[in-house]
Amino acid sequence: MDLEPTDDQNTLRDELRRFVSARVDHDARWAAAAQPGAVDRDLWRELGSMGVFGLLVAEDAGGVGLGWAEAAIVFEELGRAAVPGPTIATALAATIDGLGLDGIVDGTAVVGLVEAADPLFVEHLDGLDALLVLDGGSVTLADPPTGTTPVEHPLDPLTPLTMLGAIPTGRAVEGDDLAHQLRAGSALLGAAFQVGLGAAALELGTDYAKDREQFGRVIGSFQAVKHILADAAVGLEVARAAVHAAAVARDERAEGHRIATARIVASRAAHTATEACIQVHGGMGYTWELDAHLFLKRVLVLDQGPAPVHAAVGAVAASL
Amino acid sequence: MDLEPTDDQNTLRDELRRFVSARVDHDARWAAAAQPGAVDRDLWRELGSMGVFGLLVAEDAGGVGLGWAEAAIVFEELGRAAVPGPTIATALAATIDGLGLDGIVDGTAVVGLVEAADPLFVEHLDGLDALLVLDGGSVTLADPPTGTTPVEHPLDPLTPLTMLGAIPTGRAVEGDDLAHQLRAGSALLGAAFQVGLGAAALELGTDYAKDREQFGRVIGSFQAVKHILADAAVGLEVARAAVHAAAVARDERAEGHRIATARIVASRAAHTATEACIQVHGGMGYTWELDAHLFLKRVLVLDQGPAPVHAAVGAVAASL
Amino acid sequence: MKLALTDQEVAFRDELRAWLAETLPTVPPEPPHDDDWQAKRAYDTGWQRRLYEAGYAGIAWPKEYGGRGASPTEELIFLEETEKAGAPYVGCNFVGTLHAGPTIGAEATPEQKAKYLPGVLKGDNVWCQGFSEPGAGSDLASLRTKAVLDGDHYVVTGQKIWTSHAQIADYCELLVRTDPDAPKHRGITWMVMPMDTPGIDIRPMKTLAGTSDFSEMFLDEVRIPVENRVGDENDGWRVAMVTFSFERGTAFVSELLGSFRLVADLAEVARKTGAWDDDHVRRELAIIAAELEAQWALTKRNVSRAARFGTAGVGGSVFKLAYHDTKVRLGDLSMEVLGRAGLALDDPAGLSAVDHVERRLYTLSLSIAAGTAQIQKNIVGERMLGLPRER
Amino acid sequence: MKLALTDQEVAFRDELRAWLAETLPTVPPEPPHDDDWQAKRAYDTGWQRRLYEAGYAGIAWPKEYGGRGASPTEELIFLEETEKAGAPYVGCNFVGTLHAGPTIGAEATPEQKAKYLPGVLKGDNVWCQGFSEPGAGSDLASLRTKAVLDGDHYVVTGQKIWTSHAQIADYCELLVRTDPDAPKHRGITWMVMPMDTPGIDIRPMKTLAGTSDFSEMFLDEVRIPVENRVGDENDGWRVAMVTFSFERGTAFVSELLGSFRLVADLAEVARKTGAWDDDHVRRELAIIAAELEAQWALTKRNVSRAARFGTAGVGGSVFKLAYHDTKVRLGDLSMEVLGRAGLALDDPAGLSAVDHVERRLYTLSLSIAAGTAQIQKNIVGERMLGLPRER
Repeated sequence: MDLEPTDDQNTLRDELRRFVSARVDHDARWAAAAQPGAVDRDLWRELGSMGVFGLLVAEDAGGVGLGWAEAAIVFEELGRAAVPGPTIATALAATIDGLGLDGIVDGTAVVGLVEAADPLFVEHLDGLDALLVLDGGSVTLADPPTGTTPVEHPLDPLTPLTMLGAIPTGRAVEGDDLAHQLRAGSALLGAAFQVGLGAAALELGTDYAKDREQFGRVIGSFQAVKHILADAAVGLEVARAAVHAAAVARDERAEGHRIATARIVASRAAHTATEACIQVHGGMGYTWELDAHLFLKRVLVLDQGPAPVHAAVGAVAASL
Repeated sequence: MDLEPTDDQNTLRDELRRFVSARVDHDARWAAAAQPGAVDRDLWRELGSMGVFGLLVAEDAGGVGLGWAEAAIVFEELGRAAVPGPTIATALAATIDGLGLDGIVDGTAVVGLVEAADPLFVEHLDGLDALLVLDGGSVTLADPPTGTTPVEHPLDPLTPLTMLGAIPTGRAVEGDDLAHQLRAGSALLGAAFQVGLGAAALELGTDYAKDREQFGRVIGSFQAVKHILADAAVGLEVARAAVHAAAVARDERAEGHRIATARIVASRAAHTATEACIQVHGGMGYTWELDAHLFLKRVLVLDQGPAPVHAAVGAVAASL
Repeated sequence: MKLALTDQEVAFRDELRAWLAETLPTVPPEPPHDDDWQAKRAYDTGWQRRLYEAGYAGIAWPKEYGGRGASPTEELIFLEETEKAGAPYVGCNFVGTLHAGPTIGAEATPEQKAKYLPGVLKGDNVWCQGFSEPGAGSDLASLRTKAVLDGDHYVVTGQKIWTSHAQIADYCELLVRTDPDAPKHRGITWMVMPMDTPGIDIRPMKTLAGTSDFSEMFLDEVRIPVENRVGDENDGWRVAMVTFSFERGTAFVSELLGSFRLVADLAEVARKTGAWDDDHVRRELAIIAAELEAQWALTKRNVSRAARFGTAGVGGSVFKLAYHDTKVRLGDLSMEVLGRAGLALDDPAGLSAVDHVERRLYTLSLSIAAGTAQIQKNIVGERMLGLPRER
Repeated sequence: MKLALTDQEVAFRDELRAWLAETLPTVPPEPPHDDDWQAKRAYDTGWQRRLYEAGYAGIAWPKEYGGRGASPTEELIFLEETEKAGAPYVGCNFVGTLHAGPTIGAEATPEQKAKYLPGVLKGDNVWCQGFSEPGAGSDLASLRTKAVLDGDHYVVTGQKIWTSHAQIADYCELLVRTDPDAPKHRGITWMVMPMDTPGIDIRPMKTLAGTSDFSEMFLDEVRIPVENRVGDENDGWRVAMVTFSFERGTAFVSELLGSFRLVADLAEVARKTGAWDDDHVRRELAIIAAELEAQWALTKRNVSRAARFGTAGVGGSVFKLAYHDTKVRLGDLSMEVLGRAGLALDDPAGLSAVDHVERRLYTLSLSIAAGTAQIQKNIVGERMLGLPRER
């Protein structure tokens, strides 16, 4: 038993953090928000060459051949930069044997994933090459419908939405318990991404608290501010451990309810941390320019993603 | 419209506070806890002569002829001292026309009230002259069963409990919608009592925070401590206003859902304040000798009293 | 204690109701929720003019300044009745009627009163507030915008932030530092800045909700006549704070009544989505409804205190803290009830998602609008409980 | 990262399981939950003796002091397996095996080690802790019990509080002030006080849960030989803190595993009372279960850090804050599920109310046992986030 990342895993995390923080900084996020229909294809190929989409694909199938533990580490880093686009969906699509779609691993294809639900909001529709649809136990691969209009005001400026009137038809995709596997993967990577969003917000808030003065003192020295940030840090530490444990358990085929657990605590921790960031910033936290709200809004989007948080709560309750 | 107490109401409050704080102090509470079966008959008569049981009874029927507003004020003061015994039940019994039981108003009779539920815990059974039983829409007046044994370890040392195997039979008591009226009265006075318990705990905690030094400073100057107490104060102020509004509305026959509202917020505020008191006291808060836990435990008892808090939540939900 | 209105209060309410019933159908439709500030100004000031003509302008102002001189309870009735009838909000008349106007009434010279107050009451003039600065948030008194006397003018340079309605305001109530060497509360002066003075650069600020309710104001050698100063030089902190002593506990009435509507609507939405079948949703919504109802009782308590003692005292801080907490939970519950429908501010699913999601985002601002929660808690801890100050 | 045990860890676990399966049936029944301290001592030390004979005593102690020298993971396995098998708790051996013993191992002379350590391992001696004082709670270093040198003895006078097992202890690890003029952390000395020394008056303290888990200790000119001092005079603060650097993240394992059982049991109770049909109860219990599971993952993370770096670092504070919050909510939920059955610590209704109500009351003590939450938050804010200290 050893739940501390290995040297290789730490190196992977550091590499991703370096790449992502340079490539998807504040300006890049706002550039993406200004072009809501598009997915940044250059970024996608770069993520592909970093191994983001091939992580879970065997080496002899062209992938990196790593496991869910590494995927959790990588997607936390993507979350730290609020990387736009359907990264989770694309990485999951890459794991489906015989999907019959080229270019996923190297980042030339962008694949979306949607749960058939009401309202049927598809994320990043105009930037997709293909759309996986989860409907109960079935999985289909559809061409993204054309001629649709995105909703004008998506909650998250980095997550454009298109409402479809009907579930798009497509080709059934087979695979052992595939719908369940996709939901589990989506829940796990979504939790990792949320931990990253929370960690970025905590860092932003902590830096501000160390710098900003009011009443002649750095505000981070006030207990009220310090404890808000400490609560956020506690939540994230626990959530990160839970995400890592769930990922490792998935690799070891002993996941039990650990993914649902991770999903629940990661969501709560990410909410606490992103709101703490906004609160600590006072008035500045309410401005559009500060990235804090991007982190919070993406947390809200991920809560409702495939295998939403409330389903995880239901799954744990059913196990009691 | 004027929701500020009148001079008369302030005088009534001050009188009660003077009497109760002198009569039911720390030592008196612990003396009562040491004699769990008994109700202090001297105290009961004194409360009677203060008008506590005749408050809501018309003057021509021997009562004080005041209203629910005054009752709310009085029962908050009883709560401040955690006065032991079925004060609420006795005061409500006094309001029932034709109950056929003498000596309630003057404090020579002690009347209990229980909701037929499982487990059937009757409070103060061994000290009762009569027991009102609420069972759905019916109200009966029963002689307290004898030959029973109190439970050995009641949660609240000031609220002895006896578990009955069956609902005691008695004489049906008639009255317009009487069961509903008793539940409403019990909810309202229970809420007032809880506000008093919370206020006493807040005072105890605040006094300690002003006095106790740690790290070379009075602990009440630490934001963390100050804000715990401030949260408690906020909850109680709001709850007190809600209790007063509900009481006045009952006097004006316009209560709507105000009693349920008061019940919900008073319970929450009392929990916050009593736990804040314990928390601020640090280790001392965990000792038996400090009255803080008596306040908290009585809050827990009142939560489950006739017209319990969860029923109030249900009533408000049903109105939405 | 009583909740029932007196005969006089009933008469006031009935007269108001009759007037609203007659007048509201003739009010033009509210301009759409976008950034056409002139249209908003015309709408808001048009309503102010109607209020003026009917004798409801400056409802809480003393009669000697042209106000109605209504009691706190009458003001509460006014706010409740106008809100429930769907009358326009105070909008861009906010600073003029509720802060700058009362300050001038209390502290200015007769000439200044005559010059500024009628324009506020009649809806002729719109005011904005230049208090906050980027470096002076909750610690407002540390403001650094400086004013240097030059003949019969102050020359003002600095930056203000969180200014509402700056684009359409005629005047700004401005706090400036006139003595940089004095203790921070003692070197501040209050003055009236006409918004057409050269040197004022207004830049709209976008909030995280995507709206532009506020502006930054950059002041570059703005020349303000000395006669525009209200109160003594360096006495501006006291002048600015004097309106707080008029606080009657009515500041959040429209907000609170709006939240009651939001709760009722969320119950409707939950019935449509099926979330109503979840005990957790029903229970949490009931608790929120109870809290709002209790805060309404507290509002009446505060108003009653103001009627009795002239001010609601620390009751305003108590209200804000309680209300903030409830609103945050209502916002979270909204998102839970809406599910994926809450991911857009548009409302393709027909669930009034836009209202709820916007309010959810708006809750993030409550700590700004009302002073941060931490400071409110200090106020309650120190003024109400008598706990010692930190330093 | 891996959760799976290594072959060596599996071997350790299997051997332990086999031993537990063989040994536990022969352990006498636990004495009833009352205040017969001698019976408790016999039970607890009897188990310690069994552990000693089987080579499990001092599981985390270095081998050179007679311990097992197990890795943090092995210690975790030991705690998990013994807890799940229903083995006795550490009980009155707590201070000896987990604090005083390791301190002596790290800081004492060879003679002192030889004198004190075997008695701890074999269960011959019970230790208690004399650190806290009425005036020194979270600010422990402000303790005032004074020790004055008189020949080859220290003469100790003062008052200690929150001492567990004082009635049945043979020795007390005692902190005293030997230099009243030095800065508070620099005038403290650590010493061993034999509990049969004249001048020690022990008075049981009753907790709000109605039990007497702690005592006050009044010390009146208690003469302690100088040779009982561990470490230098006035260096006792460092000596007392040295065990914290051994913290391997395992301190709350039994607690946490007990809470898992409590959750499972509460689900059972809820099914009996019908509360299980309430979505709110199910949902809240699921969230609590998820949080505990996550805290179990954190425990493994902390243990892994201790294995890698020698200490779990700030992870212990993180665990305590997270766990405290969850336990409080579990306690509240218990009361909700139990309803009126929760109003007695007896259990006439057969709903294991006593466990749940006692734990509910126990949550009120968490902030004492683990240092107050405020201080833990300061530790996280300052050590983990690098925020500045308050003063």
